[in-house]
Amino acid sequence: METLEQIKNRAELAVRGAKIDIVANPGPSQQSSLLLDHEHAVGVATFLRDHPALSFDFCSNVTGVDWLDRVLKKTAKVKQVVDGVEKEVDQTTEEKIPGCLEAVYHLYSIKHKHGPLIIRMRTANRGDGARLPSLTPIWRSAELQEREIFDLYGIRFDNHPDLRRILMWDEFVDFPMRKDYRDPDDYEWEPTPHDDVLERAKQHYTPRPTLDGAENITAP
Amino acid sequence: MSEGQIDEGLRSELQRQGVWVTSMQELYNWGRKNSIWPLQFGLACCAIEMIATAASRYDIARFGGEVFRPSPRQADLMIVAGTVTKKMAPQIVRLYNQMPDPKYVISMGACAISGGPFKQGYNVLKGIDRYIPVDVYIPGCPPRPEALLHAFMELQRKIDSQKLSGAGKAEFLKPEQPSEFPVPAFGEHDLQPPANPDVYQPPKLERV
Amino acid sequence: MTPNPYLFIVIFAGVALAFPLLPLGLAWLWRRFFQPPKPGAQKNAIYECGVESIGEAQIQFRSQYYLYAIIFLIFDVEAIFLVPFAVAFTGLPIGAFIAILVFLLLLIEGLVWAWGKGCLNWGPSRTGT
Amino acid sequence: MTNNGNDSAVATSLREVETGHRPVATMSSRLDGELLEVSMGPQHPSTHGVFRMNVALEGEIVRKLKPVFGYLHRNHEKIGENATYLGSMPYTDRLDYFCSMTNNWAYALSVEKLVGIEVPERAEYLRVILAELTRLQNHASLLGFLLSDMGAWGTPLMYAFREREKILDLFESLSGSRMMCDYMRFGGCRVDADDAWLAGAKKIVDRFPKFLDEFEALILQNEIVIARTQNVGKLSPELAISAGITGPMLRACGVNYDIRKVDGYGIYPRFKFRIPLGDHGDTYDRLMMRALEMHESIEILKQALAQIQPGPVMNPKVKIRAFRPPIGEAYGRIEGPKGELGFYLISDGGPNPYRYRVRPPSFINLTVLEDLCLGHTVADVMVILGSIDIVMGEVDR
Repeated sequence: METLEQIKNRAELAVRGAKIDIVANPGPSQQSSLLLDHEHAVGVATFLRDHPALSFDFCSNVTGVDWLDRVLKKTAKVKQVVDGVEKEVDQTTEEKIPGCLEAVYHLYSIKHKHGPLIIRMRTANRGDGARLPSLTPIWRSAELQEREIFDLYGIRFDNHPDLRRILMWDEFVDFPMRKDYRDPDDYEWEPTPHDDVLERAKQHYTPRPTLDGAENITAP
Repeated sequence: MSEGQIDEGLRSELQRQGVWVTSMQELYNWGRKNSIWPLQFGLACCAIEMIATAASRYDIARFGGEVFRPSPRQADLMIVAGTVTKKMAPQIVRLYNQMPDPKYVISMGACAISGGPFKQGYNVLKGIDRYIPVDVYIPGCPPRPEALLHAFMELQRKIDSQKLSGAGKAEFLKPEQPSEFPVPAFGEHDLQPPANPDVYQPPKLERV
Repeated sequence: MTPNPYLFIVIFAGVALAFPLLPLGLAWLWRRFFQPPKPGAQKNAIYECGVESIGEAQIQFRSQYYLYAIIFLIFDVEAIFLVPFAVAFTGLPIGAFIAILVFLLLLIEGLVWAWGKGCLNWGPSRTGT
Repeated sequence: MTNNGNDSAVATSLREVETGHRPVATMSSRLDGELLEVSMGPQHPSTHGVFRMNVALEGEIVRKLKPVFGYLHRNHEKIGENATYLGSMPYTDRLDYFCSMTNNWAYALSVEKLVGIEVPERAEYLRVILAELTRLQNHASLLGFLLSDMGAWGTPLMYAFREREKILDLFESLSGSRMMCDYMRFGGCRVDADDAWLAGAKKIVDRFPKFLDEFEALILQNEIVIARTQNVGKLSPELAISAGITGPMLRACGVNYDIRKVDGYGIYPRFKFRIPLGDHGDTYDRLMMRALEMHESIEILKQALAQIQPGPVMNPKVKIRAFRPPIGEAYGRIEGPKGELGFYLISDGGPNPYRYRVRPPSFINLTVLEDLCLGHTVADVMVILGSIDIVMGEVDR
């Protein structure tokens, strides 16, 4: 299989105006991926599938990832005049990185039997802008998996043949796999409640009656 | 000697002369206990252990329970084998309602008892006894086939002890026992209601 | 005194009547004394794999099945006509044999025509999409 | 009984989904009659668990089929993201609860790819032996279930489960539990197999062909099976590849794609075994794939049991307690009995994965269920579903 750069250049040549950049994978598995933009994603995907040398005809895995809004603290050495004396002061700059939802596709080629090519698409934001072009018209295997991403992450796929909830029931409203999802207060009697279960359980336990001073007897 | 109970001494005395004595209740319970028809109803991994119990090595037929009926109309035991999810709970309660009356529930496996390993799941019901009364609980994940057979014997003991008349008569014979349990509806965030109050009473605990 | 030849029919009818009525009577007695009936909306609802049944059952189904039923009915009635013939078959002259043959051949000819028209195929209907 | 439309039960009825607002009756007002809507629902004797299909029938012919999932959605991935890496290992047993060993291996393989861990020689051999034993008992059980879907209620299942019990005894004596083995660790296996166990495995493997021939004579030449499965649910190779079908179902269409040969993970390149390929892609070919793959698995087992050498079973350098993979992501996959089982892990350096994704073969193989079933009768739908071999723990995760 050619290297990622070659594939990137081929794709940008074939699809006019496609802005593809490489997302490096620092881990030892060396599986870096291509980040596609929304407008040309379908064009690039069709190219990847139809080009005889690449022919990625098998879309094995389609999944969603939820990146929360992150606050990046950077400390930089800045020269500052402090009461008349020139001194090195490290100044922390807070840089807010807006979160996004991401769809990751793992492509394989059954014809040439070569390895995973990973393409990703990121949504504008995590709110109502969570829209992505659907790749189901290109690879039929993405149909159920994109429905699952819509169900659990809330990414709406444009021109997906039948975008409905697949795992949760239809009347369910929120998207459970997001990092900021709070599941309902399923009060139940837990013998050893801990951290957030303890807070929620406290609302349901009756408060401990005030004892007659027995509470400050400590073990010998 | 409560009403309807045969004096054991008299019974053994008569038996020595070759006269067998039984009562309507003993005959009724003996017949039901040895031919329980389970509902064919597997949810998850415990269902495979239930099938293994019905297969040749552990053979549930020795206890009269090998006739697995697909339709609830002909079943009188529901083995809830596997994780009860919130999407499946209304269906289980509806099936339980549609079973004819002397019916029993075995809650097989940690998931059916209290959510088991999948307790933190948002779509997992923390135990089926929130909506329907359960007769026998089997811990284990999955419980071994022998555990299921033990539960079967436990259930047979329970059936044997049920009275036909008088004060302590069996639940299903009492007119005021509800004929069906409310089926929970799918709400926006959770099942509505999250539990059936008159079936599920968690012990009251003071804890700060 | 040889019993009246029709006595066995009376006994037969009596047993035939008692056989179903006895358990029904027992069930009725059981219902009255031990177990009060408790019908319920959910309990009597149509069972459809645990889900509330959507859609209606009495719909206009395919005509193939109606034709199938009619053909079965014809040959069922034909069998009834053959029974008296089969019982008294040995004592009958050749004429009766010819008559029953004509009767049989007529019906078989009808069957061949129906089979040719495809009324008997149960599988996917040729006219269907 | 009036049509109470879409009640609180699950999926919208087929009419709204499929025909927009046009009632179906007027759509085919000719002699054909209306479509009867049946839900072959969560509690059904032969849907292998809680799987529901909304079927629109014209008489007995299937006109529309919408699968409904989610009745066993146990939030495996959400729990995986809240648990440590090793904490998710016992959960992988409950994914496809027929083949816990191959699930463990897939998860261990992808974490080893994420972190870059070496696996000692003997552990690789044990992994191959256990994976092939799992494939044997999974295919035997599948043939048993498929036959009982066809109407031979229970009898073939008894044969298959008798053999499965022997293999489960091996798993139990090695890992301590019949079905939920939780046996493999990142960088090897939890406990070593002693010689008595290997001798027991060899005995089982030597006696398995006798059962296989008896089982095949029982079912494969049986004309009812042939009549019920040949050219029922035909799948074309192009649709199979495009729909991401993997495993025996893909090879039944004649596509030569077996991840043991393609990726050559573990030590599979050392063994000589063939890949059976079908040519019609119908249910009979899928049935034959399982039978032939059982023969191949026995070949692999014989070679592996002959070549296994004593040695360490666990890579000593791997930390158990504070196991924190470096930042990065990895996708590892194996050839499970049902198809390509993959795990996609994103690590942010913490003790638990940032994203934990399972690529379920039986869930994706169900993409083409409607295409296979259209035009067949209701009874064939069950046979087709049985031949796809789904396990709900893996479908709904």
